[in-house]
Amino acid sequence: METITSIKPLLAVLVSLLITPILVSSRGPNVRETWTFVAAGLKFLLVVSMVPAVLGGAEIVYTMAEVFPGVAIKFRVDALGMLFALVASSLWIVTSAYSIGYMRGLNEHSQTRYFVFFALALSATIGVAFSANLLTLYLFYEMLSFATYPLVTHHQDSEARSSGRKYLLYIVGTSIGIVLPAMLICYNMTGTLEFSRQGIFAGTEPRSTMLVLLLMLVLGFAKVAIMPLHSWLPAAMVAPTPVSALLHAVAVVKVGAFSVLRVLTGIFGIDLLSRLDLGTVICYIAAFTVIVASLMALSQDGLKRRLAFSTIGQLSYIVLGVALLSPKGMIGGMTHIAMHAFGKITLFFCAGAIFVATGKKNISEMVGIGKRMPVTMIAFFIGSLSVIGLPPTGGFFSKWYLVLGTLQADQMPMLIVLLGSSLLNAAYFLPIVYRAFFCTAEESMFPNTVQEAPVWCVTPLVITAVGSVALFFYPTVFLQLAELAIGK
Amino acid sequence: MKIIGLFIVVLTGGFLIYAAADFPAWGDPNSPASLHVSPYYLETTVELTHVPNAVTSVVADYRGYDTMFETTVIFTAGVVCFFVLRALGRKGLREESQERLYRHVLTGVTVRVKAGGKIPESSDFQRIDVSWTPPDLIIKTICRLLVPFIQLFGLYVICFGHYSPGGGFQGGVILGASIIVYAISTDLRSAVQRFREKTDALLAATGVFIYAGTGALCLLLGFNFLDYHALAPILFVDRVMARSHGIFIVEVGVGIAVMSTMIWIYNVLASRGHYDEGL
Amino acid sequence: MNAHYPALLVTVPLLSGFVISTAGWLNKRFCFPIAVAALAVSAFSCVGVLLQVIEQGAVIYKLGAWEPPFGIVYHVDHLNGLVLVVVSMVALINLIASKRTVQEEFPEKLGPFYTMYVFMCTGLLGITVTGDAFNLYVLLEITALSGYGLLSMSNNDRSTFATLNYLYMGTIGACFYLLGVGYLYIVTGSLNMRDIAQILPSLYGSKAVVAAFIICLVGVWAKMAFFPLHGWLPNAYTFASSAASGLITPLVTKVMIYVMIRLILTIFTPAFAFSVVLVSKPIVWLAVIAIVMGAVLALASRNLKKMLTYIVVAEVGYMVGGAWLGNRIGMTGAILHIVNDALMTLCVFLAVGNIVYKIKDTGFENLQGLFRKMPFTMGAFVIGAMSIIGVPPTCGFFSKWYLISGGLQAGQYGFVAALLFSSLVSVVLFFRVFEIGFYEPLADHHGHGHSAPQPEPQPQMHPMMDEAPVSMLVPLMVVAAGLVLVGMYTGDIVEHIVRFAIPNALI
Amino acid sequence: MEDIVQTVVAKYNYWIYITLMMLGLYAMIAKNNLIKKIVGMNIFQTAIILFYVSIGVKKNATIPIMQEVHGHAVNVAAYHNPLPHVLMLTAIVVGVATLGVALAFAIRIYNQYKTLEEDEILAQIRTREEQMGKI
Repeated sequence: METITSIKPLLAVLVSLLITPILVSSRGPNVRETWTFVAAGLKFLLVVSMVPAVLGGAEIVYTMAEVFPGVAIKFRVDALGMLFALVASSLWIVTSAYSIGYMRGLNEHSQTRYFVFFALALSATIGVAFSANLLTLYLFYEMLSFATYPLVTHHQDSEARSSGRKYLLYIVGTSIGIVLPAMLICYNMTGTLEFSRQGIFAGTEPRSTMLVLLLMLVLGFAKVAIMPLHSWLPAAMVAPTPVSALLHAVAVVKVGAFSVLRVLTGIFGIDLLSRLDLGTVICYIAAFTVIVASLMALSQDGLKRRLAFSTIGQLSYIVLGVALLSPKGMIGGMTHIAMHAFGKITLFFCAGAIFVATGKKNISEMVGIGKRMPVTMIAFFIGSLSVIGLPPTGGFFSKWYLVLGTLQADQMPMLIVLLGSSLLNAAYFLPIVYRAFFCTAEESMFPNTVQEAPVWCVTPLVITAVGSVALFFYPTVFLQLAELAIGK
Repeated sequence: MKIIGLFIVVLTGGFLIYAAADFPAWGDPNSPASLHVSPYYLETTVELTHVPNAVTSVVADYRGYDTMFETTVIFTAGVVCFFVLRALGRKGLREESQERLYRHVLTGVTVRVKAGGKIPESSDFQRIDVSWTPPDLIIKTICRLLVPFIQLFGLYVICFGHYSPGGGFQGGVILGASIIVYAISTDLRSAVQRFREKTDALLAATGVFIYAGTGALCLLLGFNFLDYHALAPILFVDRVMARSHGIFIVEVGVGIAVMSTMIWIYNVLASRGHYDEGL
Repeated sequence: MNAHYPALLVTVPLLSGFVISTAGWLNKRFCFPIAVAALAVSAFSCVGVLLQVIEQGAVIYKLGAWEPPFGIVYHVDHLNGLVLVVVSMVALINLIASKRTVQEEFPEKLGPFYTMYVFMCTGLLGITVTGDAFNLYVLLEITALSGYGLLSMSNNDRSTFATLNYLYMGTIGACFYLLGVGYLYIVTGSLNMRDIAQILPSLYGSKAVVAAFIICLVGVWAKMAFFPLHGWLPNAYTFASSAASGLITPLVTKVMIYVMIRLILTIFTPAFAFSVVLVSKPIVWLAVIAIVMGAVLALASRNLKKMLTYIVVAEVGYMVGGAWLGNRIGMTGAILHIVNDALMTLCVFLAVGNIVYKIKDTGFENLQGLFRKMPFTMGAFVIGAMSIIGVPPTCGFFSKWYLISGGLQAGQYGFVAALLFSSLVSVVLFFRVFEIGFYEPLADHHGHGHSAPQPEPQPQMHPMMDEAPVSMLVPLMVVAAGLVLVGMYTGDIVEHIVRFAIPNALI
Repeated sequence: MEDIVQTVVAKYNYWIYITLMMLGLYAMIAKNNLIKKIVGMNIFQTAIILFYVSIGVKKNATIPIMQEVHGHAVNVAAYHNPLPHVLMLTAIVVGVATLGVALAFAIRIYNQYKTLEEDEILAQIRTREEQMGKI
């Protein structure tokens, strides 16, 4: 495999970090947001510019400093990282636009702080995507935890305060309390933390040790919200919707999922996991989460909370797919990062748009809204289809591969779980759409004065909805990246 | 607290007694302490430094660097006492706002001046302490008589440290004591009038500076810090004598520093930082 | 002059002390510039000597040109070379940062203040650089006395009483150290550290040597506020002025840790410390208690500065524990943590200094809305806090990594657990502060999020920024950046410096 | 038995220093009055000085001031060891310095609280804190 040394990954990480002083000192909102766009665009371009090389089978490497013998702060762009970085950086642009609409539409306070920490969070996300080893990943993972705290608690009221506490308790508590020691144990056992295809535990280690380590690393990255460490995610929905959209449908939770993928594929390695038969354990934990989260989503009335529980379930698809340890399943899991991202962000954007336009948060209050906000609700419908996994949306692909994966791995129970949860997905999304459009005039809860949200809000959600559909027809890039990532 | 104290004390004491078992007996000339490094000092002090008093040569030369810091320690103590206690800035305010006692020298009448009051500008009035007692003639006279002799002795002790027990510290303390005796026998104000605070503080700094500056001078002359050999060309003596002279210079510095710091600390403590009423 | 760096780095601040003292009587305006110049020269010399050490190994400087066992020598190796640089840099930065506060708190006594300040630095640098056990004691006392002076005066009237308690404890500590040196002298006849080390192996069986070791250790512990001798520290440091606590908190405990490591590594050698005297296990357990106690007491305090002082107590536990793990990694962690902890403590205390400068009090109830009021100060404070918590890439993470690794290797799982526990507690501690600073006292200007959007524009909350002056901010920013930089260069520091600081005998 | 007695007698300097030192230490820990603590501190320091000075003694020797004419070999056993004296000069000075500073603190504390009893001071601090409402 070809290795290219280039500073591009570092630049891609830093570009949003470096604009923060400009954001802080910028005089007006327009200047500030222009810079946000500049950074977002630059970041996206930097990421895209590395795509051809990665698709060509090369890896782009940049070492910053060797901090421990054998462990460096190091970036490496491979297919899996590229897949994630593409999703995150492209969606940042859209979200920036949406943020402007949302924040201005609601006259939010402290918008500068909001944009600054948003940029920081994006730096951290790309950093996670491009990490070459567990330490670098941990570094950016922590940075993301802290950078998102002010975003989650943006409203600065008592609800935000208690959610913020819960958020930190789960995220930071697990990362310091569980991941750090696990990482240290790994390092002391092997002398390295570098991700590699065959894993770092080359010799046969006793199964029980490996199992403990595996559980520590999978559960420790609590951003993936596998049960029982999931309850921070619904709590974090107090954040402004663009934050929920990007961070809790894309960046934060996907960083968790991505970290788990890295741990499974890069630290333990598929071979070791299948030899010691550890994948199944993870499969069952994930499957449990999928089902329970979907059931819980059914009972939520808050739209954002329902979406949050849906996210918990969907994230476990990703973990489940990889833990199946079959090639098809892994492709499914990896592409699901992208597919779910586009679908879920659309849904969140819609939720936010509804809130901006009407101030409504609960599903029970949204009867008939489709007639007043048709664009938004059609986008919502598309997003729902994508998350359920129906054509013509990108979500169909990932789910298709996941199903194939269960067959390939000969895991019938998992197949049942997947199909069952898809039904549940449909059960908690489609009624919303149905009641939004199909109701009598008396039932409609909205007066005629209600209009679509501002254009800054609506455009992004249209874009992502179109993106979801487009991914059905042109999924090639992501599929190729996923195939590369599993070494086909 | 008492029981805890007793417990700690018994424990520590027991430990120390246990450890003393391996110590050499008292006065044993063959103990390691007397055999390893110290003979070198005794053997070479005359030869290398021209100072028969080994204590002086070790203090000011072999381990002169320690002594420089030792002098700094005492100077630091002076600075700290001054910093902690000395009341500055509101001095004038204090003079006016407090009740003061004056004594009319001719009549022996004590005048109480209330806060804000003024006294006629006249040398007839003498400011006295609140707890003033008429000075005892005998004590006053004897002390006045003694002070010059004490000072002379102090100078002797400083200068003769090369050949007899003595040196800068001892001499400095004696010199300081002379002023303190004067302050006790009369009052603080008179002593301060003779030996101003500013002079005192500057002298203290100068004294230590002489020591450290000598060291630095050696360094500037291209030798190691405090290597008095460097002074040979300046003092027009041979290298061994240069050491002897070097020791003398620093001893003088030590003497000045110790003397002034002693007085400084006494004044600050005795007057509780106000420099008006002493003991 | 290159050959004289070891002497210059101590004597320049010393000499400047007298000049400053004189200037204090003649013209107060010169005190500060002289102090800055002296400490700058000192810092320059420290860096110079460290570079020399890295290039050509240990540098020996004979004071008065006397040969080692007879005279006093300065012996700079990788260990103290590193500590020297840290001490001088921290002292210089804090000096510059605290100019304003000193001027406001002690306008009449600038001379004495800066005199004590430079003497303090002289003492700390001297302790670090010296190769003579008794010389160390003298400098210990200079440090202590000037430290008492600096700590005793502040706007808080409890400072003097707290400092007097410190004085009692400090004197006991110093006397114990002196006694230990006396024991060593009585059995070896020497005061030079390396000379003692050469004589000692034949005496390892002697009770006196063991006693000397223990007594010295206890003395040093009293000085560094190691559990259970930590009682004096929190009050003494909390009630001190910002300038004093900014100098003393980062440095004194760290330099004393250095002395302890010097005792272990050089005077008594690891073979003695870890194999002959079997005290390492209990000491690590003491360290565990120190860490847990420090963390818990920090949780209980309702004052930012006091909380930080308890964290210092816990950090002392980190380093003592790391040094006593008895393996190379743990020792590496302890040495690295000296550097890192000095920097991060400086960072948070400078930030606290700025806060005190602006709002006069560090009680939690006064910190509301601080992020809006002093965003830069709090930003730097956050970085410092991250480092104390141990979040990469700040330097605190890396030393903690080594410490935990060492604990794992030594099988001291209690220590590992204590470190993790204290990290978690630090998260709680600091986020409690952040929360208070983040949420504003006025809770009504953002109520919109729950009601329908209002078309009428709400008055935009313009930041009521009220930052500390630039002269205080810039040093703070430099330190905060330094935390990250040192973190990134941990590998190099270990590779080129710390690795050589630990004798090969220690595996 | 005789051995023990002999050892005890031969090392009497150590026993004296330990006793004194522990006296001082006890005063520092257990006494309530700040000045008494300072006195204890001084005893404590002096005990160590005594210890050092006793190390330097050699039986049948005199103070280390050279009597011989220049050039002759020095009979080392005839002079006391100068080094402990030198060291203790430092320790004495340190003792004085510490004493001065401690007294300065004591005066300042007395000015503040009008008492030198530790428990009374602590009680005053406590009441003041309670008045200010931060416990």
